[in-house]
Amino acid sequence: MSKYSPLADAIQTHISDGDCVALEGFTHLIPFAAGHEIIRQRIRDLTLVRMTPDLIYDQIIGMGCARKLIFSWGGNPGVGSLHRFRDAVENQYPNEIEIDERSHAAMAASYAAAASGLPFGLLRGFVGSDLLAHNPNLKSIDCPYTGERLATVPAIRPDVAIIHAQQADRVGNVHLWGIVGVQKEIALAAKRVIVTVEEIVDKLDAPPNACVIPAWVVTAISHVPRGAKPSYAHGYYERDNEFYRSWDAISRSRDKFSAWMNQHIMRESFETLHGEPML
Amino acid sequence: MSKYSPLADAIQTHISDGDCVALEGFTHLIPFAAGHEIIRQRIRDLTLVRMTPDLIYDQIIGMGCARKLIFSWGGNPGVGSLHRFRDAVENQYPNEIEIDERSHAAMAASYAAAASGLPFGLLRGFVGSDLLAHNPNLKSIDCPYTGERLATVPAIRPDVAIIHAQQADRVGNVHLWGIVGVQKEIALAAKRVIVTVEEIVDKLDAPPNACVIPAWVVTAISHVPRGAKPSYAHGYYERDNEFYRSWDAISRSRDKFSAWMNQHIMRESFETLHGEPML
Amino acid sequence: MTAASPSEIMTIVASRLLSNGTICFVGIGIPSKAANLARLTHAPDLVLIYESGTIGARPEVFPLSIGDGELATTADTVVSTTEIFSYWLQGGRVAVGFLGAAQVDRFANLNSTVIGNYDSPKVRLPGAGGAPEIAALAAETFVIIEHDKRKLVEKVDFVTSAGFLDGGDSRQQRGIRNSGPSVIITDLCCFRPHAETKELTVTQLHPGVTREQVRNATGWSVKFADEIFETEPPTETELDTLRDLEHRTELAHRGSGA
Amino acid sequence: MTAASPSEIMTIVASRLLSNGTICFVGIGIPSKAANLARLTHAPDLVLIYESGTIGARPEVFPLSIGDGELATTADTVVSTTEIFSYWLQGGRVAVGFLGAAQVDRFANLNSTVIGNYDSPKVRLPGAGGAPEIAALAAETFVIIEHDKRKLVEKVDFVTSAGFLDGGDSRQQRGIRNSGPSVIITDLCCFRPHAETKELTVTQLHPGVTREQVRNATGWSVKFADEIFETEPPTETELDTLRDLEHRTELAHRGSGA
Repeated sequence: MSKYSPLADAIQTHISDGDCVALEGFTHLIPFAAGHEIIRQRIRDLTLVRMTPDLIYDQIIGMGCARKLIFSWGGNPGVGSLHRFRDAVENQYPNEIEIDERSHAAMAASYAAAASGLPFGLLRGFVGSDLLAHNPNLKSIDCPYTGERLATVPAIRPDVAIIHAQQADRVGNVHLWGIVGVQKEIALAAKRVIVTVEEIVDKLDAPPNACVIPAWVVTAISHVPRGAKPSYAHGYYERDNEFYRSWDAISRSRDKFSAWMNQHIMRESFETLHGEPML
Repeated sequence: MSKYSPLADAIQTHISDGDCVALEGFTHLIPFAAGHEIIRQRIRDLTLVRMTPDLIYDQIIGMGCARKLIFSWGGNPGVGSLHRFRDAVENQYPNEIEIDERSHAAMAASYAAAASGLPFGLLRGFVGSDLLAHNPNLKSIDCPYTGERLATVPAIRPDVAIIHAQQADRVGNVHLWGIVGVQKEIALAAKRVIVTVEEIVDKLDAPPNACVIPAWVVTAISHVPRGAKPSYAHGYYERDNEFYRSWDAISRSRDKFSAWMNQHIMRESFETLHGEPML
Repeated sequence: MTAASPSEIMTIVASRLLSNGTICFVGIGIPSKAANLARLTHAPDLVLIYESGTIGARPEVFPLSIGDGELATTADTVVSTTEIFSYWLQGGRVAVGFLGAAQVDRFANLNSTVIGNYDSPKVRLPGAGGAPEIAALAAETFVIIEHDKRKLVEKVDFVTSAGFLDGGDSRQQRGIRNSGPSVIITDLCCFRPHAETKELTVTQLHPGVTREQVRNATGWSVKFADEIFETEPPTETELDTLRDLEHRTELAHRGSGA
Repeated sequence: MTAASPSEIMTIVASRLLSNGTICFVGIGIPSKAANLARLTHAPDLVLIYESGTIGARPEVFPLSIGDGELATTADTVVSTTEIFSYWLQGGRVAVGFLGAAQVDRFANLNSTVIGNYDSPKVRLPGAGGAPEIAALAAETFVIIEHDKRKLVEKVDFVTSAGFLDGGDSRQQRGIRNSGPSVIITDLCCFRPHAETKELTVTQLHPGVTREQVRNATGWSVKFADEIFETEPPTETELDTLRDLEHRTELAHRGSGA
């Protein structure tokens, strides 16, 4: 009953052109290796979902794999813009990209609603914001008790969620810790769940109320040490802030971006850049 | 800025006749000592809130402190009825008690809504149940996206929440673990929060994603070792199942109950019964 | 070894219905006994979820309460009660909800609220707990109850958890999306809902039990399926495991009061 | 020690506005700098909440991202992002929301979404993130922004987070319940909303800054309050602490890429 497989197999088996895919991670534990595999497999027409699309989404978008983005903040944290994302939105390059833009609170509510089997999430959200005028998905309802008007967002139920975690046991029970973001929510919101992990352990030594995702929720799991590089894995390695800074110059020009992607992601392996090889 | 005070002072200062009070705990960490203090101080006309009112609510109700109960399951777990609760509902003894009855899922949604600053909680709840006909608080709304009918419950925002935890540091940051029930939710739902703790430590050694309630959420805190007896405190002492069993006979007769309460709670201290004295 | 009691047979029959790997939301009492017996016999990878928030609990003894420390210590993870109902039960993760009740009626509606009138009850029962949502949100539910005329009634005094309501498609009509109770296990027999009318119909009799016995102990004019199976007698392993568990539980619960 | 730069003064002035014990929801960048400076000078018990879920973070260096490991390691507790927005921000636990933006307008509306038209933007900015709800749900908000004509504009291209909308009581009319932006801190001055019109009005000038300078750098015809305070110059402690922090941050971030 092992759910372990090589990452390339997991991506190939469980993601198809046109799927709605969420690679989540709030700065921490971002599943870069899995994103690169999506790019290498030239999967197309993806609807990408994420609260904080960052470099890996910039790469996926820049390589022409996405047709739509559902998100709340798309930037290079602490550095600035995502130039490939901007090029897609501002100049439809390499292709037009449709956007469904929400706030963080609204995205979190969308995920939690889906994880909870509800068609929508309820919040005190984006009152007075122009987001409302530009996103027909953002609606409101009246409280049946107080009559107050409250905001609603539709649940997001991706075809596939991909998360990276620190540890899993041999059965595939997954344990992550530190900044856990919305990873549990997206795993429970999605139809299929792919997990990459830093380390396989004989027994999870998780504290009683830790963020644990049981093996029976996981569709496929791959052992990918450093799979979150250049983001970080709490307890394993730190965030490669230098790389995030250098991305600004790499991604600013279409040609430089293409060359870099060809060299580091398409031809050679990303791991040459970021340390020890993946298993 | 210490928020520590003797339990009797905390109860006297923060609870008044007529208040809405929730002493929460899902079998684990039930704040018995605080409940006994409420009884000893002869506080009256309380609206009691709890998912699983058990022996301590049987005692509070039996001693005539409550005028209303908001709940979802009132029994002696694994043993049977709460006889004082039954006597109040069936025979209005020692006084009439109004009830607002929900399901567990609905109670949890009510707490989470209040903790989230929302006027109501949303769930797929109690469809087809006669609870709907007997509780005008249970309503429904239409999903603005799918048109589905979904259940709603009003938020519960008690005047006071009381919880028991394993540890707090000297500032009053609280850490509980094991079966954490709805304790974080009720602490964040209530206007005031009283915490009793097993142990005061110099530094909480809580795992990063543990159930921690920051000191600035807590109104008053008291050091009460064994304050959850005869329920249990994971890592400190086990549930006194024998006592739960013996309660059936004690509580079945009004006279026996009165005598027992007078002897163990009103006159002597409960601690004579359950071990080492409280500080 | 003494012969299996009716209550032991009921627990064993219930345990057999849980196949390995099933995600099962377990009520306290006999459902919990049956589920743990299954886990310790033919279904080692049965996943037990208790409403106290314990996921993947593997207790060594039967818990007395739904929140015993034993459940937390042996679980894969323990989440808040809020989360267990929202993300796990309502989120559609549960294959089988396993419930008890004070009354079950002809259409598998469950009562755990009151005997008599709600506003002036003859007996005030503990109440709904998690049952209404377990009944509506697990893919299917199993119900276990002692066979007694006062418990298996024509119509429950109060519908705490919806079964097939008035029968036929009335459950679907009310917007409940799962398939509902698929079997009622008693100490005499098993009932299953009739495919169309949804009336509970005896499909299986435990060893030595007669139709007459079932008729006399049931509060409505009970129907029998065309083909009635006879329950396989408990195996030695089943009975041993159950009694062992009961014995360990006895010792553990006696000890913990010190 | 070299004199304080305008940017340093801005950060220091912002830090002074945070009193000890305040619960502050902090945006990344200068808000985070100012909040940590406050914590390390006059407000040791300032509680910092970041939207990544860290509550009570006490970073030794400025985080580059809102989810740096430093925040998790030093926090009292780390909760899910879902929980930080529902139980903590929306639950009404936050006294001060501390925000930056790409544009602020005369009525303190914030834009962090687009420059130009939403559907065919000149510049696509990162987007709302947590800002709309921080602005609406913290008891009050402080905004920090570099003083520049393109940033302090008559009307923002896009209202990402509502300030006082069209001024007057239009914010309340829209059902927003908190008091809104109470101060805008720039590297030249501080604006506060006029009591009635809610137009941002200069109430405080930093050392050596003239009204002319402010007028020239502001995208609307700026008003000055009847009484204008002059900002106290940075103390040596403030400046030392800030530069120390910057230095430690520089070293730490350079190191971590190895």
